[in-house]
Formats: sequence, C-alpha cells, structure tokens
Amino acid sequence: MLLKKEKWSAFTQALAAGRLWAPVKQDGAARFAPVAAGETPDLDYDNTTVPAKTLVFPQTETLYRYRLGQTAMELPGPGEEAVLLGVRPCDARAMEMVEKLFRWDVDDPYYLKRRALTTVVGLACKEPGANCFCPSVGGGPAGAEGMDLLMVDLGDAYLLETVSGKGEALLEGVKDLLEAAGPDAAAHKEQVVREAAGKIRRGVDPAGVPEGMPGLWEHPLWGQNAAACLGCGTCTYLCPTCHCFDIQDEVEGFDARRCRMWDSCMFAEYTLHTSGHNPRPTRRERTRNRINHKYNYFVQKFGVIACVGCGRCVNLCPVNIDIIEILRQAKEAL
Amino acid sequence: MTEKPKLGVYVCHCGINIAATVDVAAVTEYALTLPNVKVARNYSYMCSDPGQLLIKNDIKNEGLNRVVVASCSPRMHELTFRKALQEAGLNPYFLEMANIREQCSWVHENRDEATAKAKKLVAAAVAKARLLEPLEAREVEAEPAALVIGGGIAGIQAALDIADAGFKVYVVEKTPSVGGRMSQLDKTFPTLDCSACILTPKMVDCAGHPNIELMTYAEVEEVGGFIGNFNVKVRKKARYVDFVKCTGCGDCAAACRMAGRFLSEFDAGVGKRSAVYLPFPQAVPAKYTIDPESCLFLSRGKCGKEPKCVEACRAGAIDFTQQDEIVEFKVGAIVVATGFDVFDARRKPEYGYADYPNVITGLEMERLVSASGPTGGKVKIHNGVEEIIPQEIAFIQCVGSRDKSTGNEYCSRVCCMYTAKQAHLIKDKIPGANVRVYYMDVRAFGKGFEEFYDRVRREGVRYIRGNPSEIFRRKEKLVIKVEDTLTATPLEDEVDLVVLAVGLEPRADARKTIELLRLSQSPDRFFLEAHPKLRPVDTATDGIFLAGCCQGPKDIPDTVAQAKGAAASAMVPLARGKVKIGAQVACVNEDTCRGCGFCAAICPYSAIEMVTINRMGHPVEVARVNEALCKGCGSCAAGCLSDSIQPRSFRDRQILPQIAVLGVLR
Amino acid sequence: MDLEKLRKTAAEIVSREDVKYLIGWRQGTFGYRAAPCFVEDAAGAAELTFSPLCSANLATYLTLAEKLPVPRGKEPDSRKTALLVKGCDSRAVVQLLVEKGVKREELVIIGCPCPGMVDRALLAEVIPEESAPADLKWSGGGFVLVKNGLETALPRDRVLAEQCRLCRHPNPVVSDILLGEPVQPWEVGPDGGVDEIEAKDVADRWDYWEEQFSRCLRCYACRNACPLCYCKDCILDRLNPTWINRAVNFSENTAYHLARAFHLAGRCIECGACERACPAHIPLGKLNRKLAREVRDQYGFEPGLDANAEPFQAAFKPDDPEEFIL
Amino acid sequence: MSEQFEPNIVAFLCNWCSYAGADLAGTSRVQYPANINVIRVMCSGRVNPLYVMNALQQGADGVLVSGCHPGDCHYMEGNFYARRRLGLLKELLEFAGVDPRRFHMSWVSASEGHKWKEVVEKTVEDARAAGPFDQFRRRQIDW
Repeated sequence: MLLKKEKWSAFTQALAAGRLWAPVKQDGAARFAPVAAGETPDLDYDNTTVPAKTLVFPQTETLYRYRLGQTAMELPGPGEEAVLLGVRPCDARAMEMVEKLFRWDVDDPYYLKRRALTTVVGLACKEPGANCFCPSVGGGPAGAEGMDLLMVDLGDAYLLETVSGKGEALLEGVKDLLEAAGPDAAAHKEQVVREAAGKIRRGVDPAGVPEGMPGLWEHPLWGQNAAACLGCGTCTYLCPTCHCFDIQDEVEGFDARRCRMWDSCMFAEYTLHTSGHNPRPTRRERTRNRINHKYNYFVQKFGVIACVGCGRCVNLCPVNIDIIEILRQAKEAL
Repeated sequence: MTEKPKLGVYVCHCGINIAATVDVAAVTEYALTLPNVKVARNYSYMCSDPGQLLIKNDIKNEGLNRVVVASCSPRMHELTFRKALQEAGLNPYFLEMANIREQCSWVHENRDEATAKAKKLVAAAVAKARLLEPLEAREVEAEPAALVIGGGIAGIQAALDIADAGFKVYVVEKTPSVGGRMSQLDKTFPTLDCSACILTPKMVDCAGHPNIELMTYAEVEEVGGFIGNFNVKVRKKARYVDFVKCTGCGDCAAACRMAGRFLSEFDAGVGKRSAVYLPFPQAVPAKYTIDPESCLFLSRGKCGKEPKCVEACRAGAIDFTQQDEIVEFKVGAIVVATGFDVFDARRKPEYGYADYPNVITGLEMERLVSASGPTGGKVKIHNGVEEIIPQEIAFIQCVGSRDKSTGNEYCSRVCCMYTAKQAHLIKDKIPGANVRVYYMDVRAFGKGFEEFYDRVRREGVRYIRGNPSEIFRRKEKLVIKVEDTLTATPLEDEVDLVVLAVGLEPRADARKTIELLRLSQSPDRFFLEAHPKLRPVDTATDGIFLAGCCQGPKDIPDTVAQAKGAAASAMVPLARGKVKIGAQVACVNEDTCRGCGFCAAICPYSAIEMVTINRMGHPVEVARVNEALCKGCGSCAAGCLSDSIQPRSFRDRQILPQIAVLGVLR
Repeated sequence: MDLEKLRKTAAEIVSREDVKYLIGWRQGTFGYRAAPCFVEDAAGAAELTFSPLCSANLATYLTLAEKLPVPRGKEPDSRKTALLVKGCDSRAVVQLLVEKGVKREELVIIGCPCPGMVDRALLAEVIPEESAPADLKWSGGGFVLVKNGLETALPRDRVLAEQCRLCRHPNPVVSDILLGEPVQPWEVGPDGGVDEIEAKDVADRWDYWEEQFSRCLRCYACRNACPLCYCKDCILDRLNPTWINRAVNFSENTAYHLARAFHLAGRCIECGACERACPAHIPLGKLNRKLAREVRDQYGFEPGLDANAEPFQAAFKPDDPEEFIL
Repeated sequence: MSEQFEPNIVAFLCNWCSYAGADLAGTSRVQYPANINVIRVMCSGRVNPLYVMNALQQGADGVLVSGCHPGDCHYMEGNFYARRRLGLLKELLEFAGVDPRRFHMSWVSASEGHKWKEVVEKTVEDARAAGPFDQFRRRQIDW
C-alpha cells in the first residue's frame, strides 16, 4: 500500500489515538518519545542514540512491589498496547534476536508481554551512518525482520509492506488514508534500497569468525584493543542486541520493590563475586566476552550473530574501540 | 550478627511531660506496624527502675536484640538505658533513642502534630536500630608515669604532686635550671613574700624527689602514641660540663676569658655572665653549663692556648667532647607547663625602649630591685652624665596588653599588681621618690589585691589615667607625652626612669609545642583548653593537660592551682592503670580505601595514619585508625570520597535509612 | 609538534628497561577520531600522533589499569609508566600526586604543549564526518583538515572545544621531557556556558537540567573517563548503603550527576573528559566548571597545579566564606 | 484550617552544640513548628554533603544542617570542614536549580535555644515558600 506524504499527518494522528512512540530530535540526537495528540513525528533523522529495544526491554522495570518485613507482593498490571513508529531495520531485527533469548529455557513474561503489546512500524534506511555495516551481518537497509510493518520512503509517498498480522491490523485501521501501490513501486523500492546499500562504506565478512573465536582465546588482540577501554557501559547499553540485566531490591522508607535494570558485561562488577574474586578480572576478558558473546556464544546457541551492524558502539565509544576493526584483526589472526 | 533484628519500642509518658501532648498509646500502636518490631509498650517513667525492668524482662523473655526508647533527649538518659541493656545481657550499643520530649512534646502544642512527629521520630529510630551493630569499649594499660614539660612553678608543682602520689615523673626543662619566671621575681604581690624564699625549697624538692627524673637543658623532640601510652623522645643538650663531677664552685666562670661579657638571660639582660655559667645563684641543679654560642672554644675552635676553664676546674668537669644525648621513655600522661614570654617592648616604638636605656621593662625592674640582682637591689641608673638614684619614676601600664595594635587584645592579668608592687618597692628603697602610674583601668580583682592597691596609693604613688602617646629625651630627662583623661589635661611629664608594665605573651616557640603535641591555640595564641569553663586544664587530646601561663596569663596562686588541677587530672589514668577507649570510633574498610589521605589530613586528633598493606601482592597505602586517639566525630567519613572510613554507630548505612524514613513519612 | 621527534623520543623511552609502556594517542579508525594507545616497544611508537583530535585525557589510564593478584613468590611489576600529557592531562597527574593516586617516581612524563583541541561535533557541523579517518593539523592560529589529500582551513573560533577555549594552562605543569616549545596561553573569556545557566532563574535552571539528566543512560562513561574518578569501589555503585538506586530515572540520574560533580569540587581540572565521553551529550562540564569557578573565586584555590598542595576537600581556612550560614 | 502547604524538613544537628541547643529550647518550652525532624550526629563535620541531596531526593522539602559556632566545635575543626563542604554544595544545588530556600546551614550553640527556634522558623517558612519539592522525589515505587 502507499501512503502519500500529504496524508502523513493524518496517518500519525490516527495512530496517536492509541499509544504512539516515534523518534524526536533533541540537542542534535534522536530518541524515541511518546507522540502526543496533535504532534506529527518527523522521520528525517539519523538513527536514535538509544535503540528501540528500550521500549520492549526498558532500562528499569519493576517486577513486583512489597513492604519491608512482610511477604505479600504486588505484581504489575496487564500493560497497554503501543505502536512504535520509525524503527530502523537493525533495531527491529535485534528485537527478534533478543526474543530468542527471552523465549529460550523459560519464557520471560515481562519481555514477551511488551513485545506482544507492541506493533513495530519499521522504516527502511536511505542515509546510512558512517559506521553502519548491517549487510556484513545479514541485515540490510530494508530488512523487515522483527517488524510488523515496513515503510519505504519513495520520495512523495511511503510504501507500506505488511510483515505480520499485527501490521495488517494496523493498516486496516487507517485504510482510508492509503492507496494501492502502483506496478513500479517495487522497482522504485529496490532502487532506493540499492542506493542506500551503496552508501555503506564499512564492513567485514564474519565468515569463519564464530568457529575461529575459541582459537583466538589467548590472542594478544584482546589486550591490545581493551587497553584503552574505560569500562563504561556505552557500547552495551546502546547495543540493540545486548540484553543483560541485573535484579535489585530498592527500598523507600519501609516500602520496597524488586526491579531489573540493564547491566553491562563491560562493568568490572558484572562478574564480581562476593568473595572478591572476579573471573573476568580485567577489561581484556570483558572485551573478549562482549565480542565472543555476539559472534560466538549466541551463534552457537541460536544460530545467528547477535550483532546487527548498527554501528552505535563504534560511533559512541569515547575511546574509539571499534568492533569492525576488532573483527578485522580476528579474521587476520584466524 | 546474623540474627534477625527483633525490636522492642518503649514509649515514655514522662508523667505528663510527654503524655499531655503526645498520644503515647497511638505511638505505641504505630510502632508495632514497623518492620522487625516485636514488642511496643508505653510506661509512665521509662527511666525509673520498673520502667527499666520492662525492657530487661522483654530482652530476656521475648528475645529482643534491639531497643528503641522514645523519651527524653539521649543527652539525658542514653547512658541509663545502655546500662539497662547491658544488665539484661545485651550489648549496650543496641539502643537507639527517639527524643520525643525536648524536641517534640515540649516544643509543639498541637496534639495531632506532636503525635505525628513522635511517630516519625520513632520510625526513624527503628530504621536505625535495625542496623545497629554491637560495639565494645576497650581498655588499654596505662604507663604509671608522667611527663612535665617546663620547670617553672607550674611544672614544679605539678611534678611534685604527681611524684608525691607515687608515680614516676619526668620533668623536662629547656634552660639549665628549674625555677622559671618566678625565680626572676623579687617579691610577690600582694603579700610581698620573697619569691626566691618560697620557690627555692620547691626547686630543691623537685630535683631531689626519688620519683622525679629532672632533665634540665633538655627539650622534648617527639611525642607519639596516646593517653596511657605516650612515647617520648627527649634531647638532653650537651652542657660540656660533666654533670656528676661539677661541684658548682664557679671557678670556671671566674676564669672564663669571656667572663661578664654576655647578657644574662636570667637577669633579663640587665646583668652579665660568662660563657660558662650558672644562670643564678640558687639554680637547681647547681651545675655549670657552657653556652656553645658564647664559648670561644666551641664557637671558634680556639680559646687561647687552652681554655681557661679547663685549667680552673679542679674537679676536671669541663668536657668539650660531650654530645647531645637522646633519651626515650614512655608515660601515661603529659602536663604542659611551658610558661610565657614577656611582651617585646620594641613593638611599641613610641615608648623608645630600644633607644633609651632608662626605659625599662617590668621584668628588668624586678632584677634591679632584687637583692640577688646585678645591682644588689640598689636602684641605680645612668642618666648619660652620671650615675644617679632616680627620683622621678613613671610606670606605664598595659604595654602589649589590651592593645589591638600589638595583636594582644587580652588583659595580661598581672601587670596592674606587679606595677603596684614595684611602685611600693621603689617607695621603700628611694623614700623621697615621686612615683606615678599611667593606667587605663586598674584591675585589682584577686584576694588582697584591692587592699594592696589602696595601700600603694596611700604611700603616695600617683595614679594618672592616661595612655602615653610618646616618650622622648630632653637632656638627661625622659619626657612622657600623655593626656590625663580624667581632667582632660595634656601633660609633658619629665622623669628619670620609665618602667613599662609589659604584658605576657605565648612563648615565641609555642608553634613547636603545638606541632609536637597537636595542641590548638585560642584566638589569643595561648594554648586552647578543652572547655573554657568545665575543662580548663584539659586539652582536646586525652592525657595532655595544661598548667600555668602557657594556657593564658595568670598570677602565681592561679598558676599553682591550675598545676595542681592538671596534676590531679593527669593522675587519673595513672592511678587506674588503664584507659578506656571509646567504642564509637571510626573504622576503615581497607579493601576500598584508595589511600588518598584525605581523612588523615582532616582528623583533628591525628588519629589516622597511612600504612602500607599488601593487597593481593601489591603494596598499597591505606588509612588506619588509632582507636585510642579517635573521638568519633566523623569528619573523616564525610570527607572520604569512597566511604571507606566510617564512625561506628553513625555509619552512612545507619543514617541513610533514617533520612529515608523522615523524608518519606509526611 | 614535530611528530618524528615525538615518535623518536617515545621509542627511546619505551626501550628503557624500567618502563612498562607508554600511553599516547594514535589516529582513529574512522572520521574525526584519535584514540589513546599503549606503546610497548620501539616499533609501536610509529603509530603515535599528536593532533587537534587528541583530546582524550591520558592521565585517566594511570589509575585504570587493574592490579591483578601477584602469584606467590612473584614481585609486582614495578616498572614505570610513560605518558604523553597536554596541559590538562598534566594537571590531572598533579592532582593524582596530591591524592597519592600515583607516585611521581612511577611516571615518565612527556609534555606536549597544546594549542587547543577541536570539538568533533562542531567540526562535523562544518564538514560532515565520513567513514574514512581524517587528519587534522594546527596551522597558523587555526586548524586544517586533511581529507583525500585536500586541505581545508578551519577558523579556530569555529571548531575549538569549549574546555580549550577556557583553558588557562595549555602547557604541561609537570613533565620530565618537554616536546616542542611552550605555547603562549591565550586570553580566556567568560565561561558562557556557566553564565548562561546562572542567568536563568532557579526554576528554569531546574527545567534545563531536568531535560539534560532525563537523557542520562547511567553508562558511567563520564565517571570512567574522568582522570580523577578512580575509587576502586565508587560509592555510587554501592548497594550497602545505597546512595543512589540503580534505577535509571530522572531523580536518580540527577542525584548521580550532582554527587559526581560534588566529589570533584576542588579536584576537577576542567579537561572536559566527562562531557566528551557522554553518549547522550549532557553538558556535564558546566557543573564541574561552576564548582571550579567557585573554588577559584571564593576559596582562592585551583587544583592540579602544585603537587604539594593541601587537598582542597580535606582542608579549610578559618576565613572560608560563611555568609550563607544562619 | 487553611490549606497551607506544610513542608517536611530534615535537619542534621551536632550533638554538642545544636542538638543541645534544641534540647534547651525544649527545656525552656520554646514553641516552634513541628515540621522539623532531627537526625543527631556527633559533629556537623559528620554531615556528608550527599546527605542533603539524599534527603531532598527522599522526600524532604527543605534541609537544615546546624553545628557549633566557629571556634566552638567540640572536635575543634569539624564545623570548619562542614562550612566548606556545605557552602560548595549550596552553590551546586542552586546551580542545578534547587531553590536556595530549601537548604540552610546554621550555627546554634548549646545556649541558643531561642536562636534554634528562629532558625527552625526561618527554615520552615523558606521551604513553605519554595513549595513541595516533588520534582526530585524518588519515584521508584511507581511501576
């Protein structure tokens, strides 16, 4: 289906009748924020600093509440449906990957509930960033994995392709604003996608990396790359596929809650034992773990590289630790 | 510690003091809803025996392991309830109090408000009590010995008292003899006893006492440790005269090539001495000392063919090879009696002390009138033409006291009376002399002072109210420019001799003592006592006491009284043989300490030192608390960026929940 | 800066037996980056650079290296660390010396007088950042961007980083070897960033910071990048007691940032590392610079200049300001 | 009853001067607002400046720290450290947009029961004027 851009405002207004999230720009960077009735989101933005995962896997999430000294607990309510508008293919694909984990040995009710309540409306990329490398890891500027609906900017209109039943249902609700796509739409889309892919400058072929990783366990590349690491959580917090969390009890007066929040394997305390022993004692082991988790362990367990090539960790690392460069060195060392 | 907290909350009615304003039943009921509270009761007087029994029984029968008492101020009854806990077999520090009387029922009239607040205060106390930890007040052995620094009348008196009680005393005196300032005085006001006559026996007692080890011509170099356990290092300066062989005959001094060439410190610069000298005839010990700076042999390496003193000394006591000796010992308490300096009159240039020989200080006057002084007690001066007996004599009061321009805002307390005394002595020795005293106020506050002042005036000494602005010479006379402020008459008073009643100042080297003993100074720069009213002989450091003028100007009886007080205080740990170390002291988490030393820099008691420990094979510096010195103030903790040092009972993890409860409950 | 001399000097130093490694800067892997690098042998010195992109404060690494347990019978590695320092890096070193975070005898300090660094974001506004690494040089009073063999002049005022514009000590305050000539310190204008906030009324200030702190992810890059945030166990990570909850929301974020800024009062040497590291672009430097300004103006103290200074937070003066006290 | 806002104040008092001064106010039956809630510490130097922030975050509308007058500190210097630390904290809070009326520091000696009353009244009035400080509250108990 086609959505003419002059209908864009009406389209978003219709979605904003429910809970709608879309990127907003603030101080030069975009982030997902609720769209209030009357506002029209602008999809002309570089990818958000924080990936869309934050909406299905919030940074802080209350699991239940209780009172000190008492055993009764209060669970969260059923939650609300929401539409996520303007999700990039890398971020949508990552949600699908993370879901594999949250569906693995036991179902994680919190993640799955939010995922089920959320309709993901994706947007194909036209202007990839300096460090985008999604094609290297099985994605692409118009990949629809993890989405319910894909939008492709054809200039004067968006091409809307349903990916799931939820996407179809969404379109059904706004069908008056849409028109059928013409016969040349597919070709137009292909051209847009090809152009976008052609602008991607960086990349690495990961073939052989997952199998080769164990052999590189003691390779000096880890120490060399980790030497400058500050041990902050930028790379992991901004990674759309990173999904580690910590569980804490937080007390306020005599009231308390149990909650979970993002954690990062780059923090020293991530694996710190009560005894004081740390099985990953330095930034070298932590950096090695981060890469191995994405390019080795996750592959072994779920058959897919847990990196979607969004380039965020490269863009925003304060000290230029570059996963593409690390993979290049790893390939060289194989 | 693994035991789960079981709290009892006890709400006191305090008769109607609390109950009239606070609904104690409601507070009690509320307390039962708080986490870990097993028992909550209210009672008319919790501090009474039956009240305490309630707590004790519950500890025994209900297995309580933390107690909250909501009653009066902890400043009132914390110790009472701690004792009750202890008697019931519970660690006394498992107590927390909620002050619902002084800071609640007595200051708020509205019953609802006061009750609500009492509930909050109880909740906050419960929040903290849940997290209290058991503490132990420890005791360490105390060395049954004392150090007295300074051998003036204060030091002598303190030493004698302590020694008489049977404890070892080390007296360290900087100069070659004990006696101090008092020995320089002629008569003492207002009774006019001869200073030497009353002092000398004490000096001799001090030197001869079996429990006193007297170290003259010696200085304390280092003091470490804490109450009960001070480690002292003393440098005994080389006298170059064998202490045992010297008979005190004085042949060396008479023979000295430099005999009578140096100003005598004892005679306040009025008299002279040799390079080898006895400070004054009654000096104790009566042993000669060679001043290395004035001795030709010691300062230049040559004294004729052979130093004359060596020849002269029949005992063979002169020993130029002597070296300073370092002595180390341990004491349980320290009395500081370092005395005072007199104000340097050159700092009031308008009085011409530096320019005119006949402008002298009160202390110089003492030596002039003293029978043992350089003039044999005759007041003679040289007016530039001839030697005369002065007839016109003026005293000027408050020189270097009560004078912001000199930085000394305080009253020196002795000048009014020593001036009166000296005026009397002059009248006595020079019967026809005209004596006047220029004063601001006369402060004759002590026993017999006013009477003495009155007597002196009746003897014909004129008191003129006025603060001289200038002194200059006119021929053989000195002219004092002054306004008599009672009659508003400008005067130019021609006199033969001017005596400046100089005030008392802290010792020039007071800083050294401060650093040595970690003392503090009050704004007048004298040593600071722990409390101006209630602990006037204590210092902020336990086990260190002050006596005499090092703490502030005072006369002889006050000095002796304070010395006796300091001695009595110093004897407490010595007599007990043990000292208590506070339980609520700071402790360091050596795992997280980053060794920056902020806490050590902050601690006013130098209770924290940095030590090197082995952390997994790496030498790292961490802070360590000397629990005997720590007072538990917690300034270190608030300055520690990694929260690695914490005062017990006031830890962050105990205070933050209190904050939370007081904040959250609205 | 003569890069050949820099590399030669570095090669000589790392070849010394008593030197573990040298910390310097290398060109980045893309766009407008330069990165800290660790040189362990003479050959490695060839990758060293010093350009207007080398804003990273290398003093951070002096306290970052983990101290692994030393196996029984072995001695800990006591070799020295060599590092390149700009003015701000050297001030951090001095403050670390004051706090005994490092020992002077463990360091070989190579001073690099610094004409000022560019702000990457400002630079990208003028010429968009691309994937290929770009080179930047100082030239005349400004900068020159070298890209694909083409040189583009950039006026200093347009792209100079804020903390550099405000820098009072561009030359190293401590060094064993000084490379090149000291630069002439420039005139420092008013701190517009701080002034702008002070000009707001108190409620508007709150709104301003609420907008900023709401974005915070609590990745702790600001803390970890700071050369003076080096507690082995930061109290803001601690759970017992909990100063700040792990929950990421405006309240906790605000408490975190205020605590961080406060812990640096009288210690911050205004290098801007916190602000540069922030992925959410929160202007953290303003908080630190505000406190640094008060410490300078009201208390007459500037940290990181004298290794023998009393630590500001562990000292007082009898006449410290107290007008605010009731 | 008027609907005026009743601020919640958390106060940190040193044991030797200010807490004793507050006790004296009680002994003298001086009346003052009940909004003030006291936490006793041994010395104002013990007050970690982060306590002030923490109290504001945990529900206080105003915070007071009170210690001995300069020179009177039971521990000689603790209040001087407190003055320096909290003076800077005050600058920081104000810069961050915390109404300056929410945080006060005072010197109250053991004999100044009446001054204590005045300090409490001023602190409460100021916090009342500044209004509820909901913006900074911990909101963790929300879902």
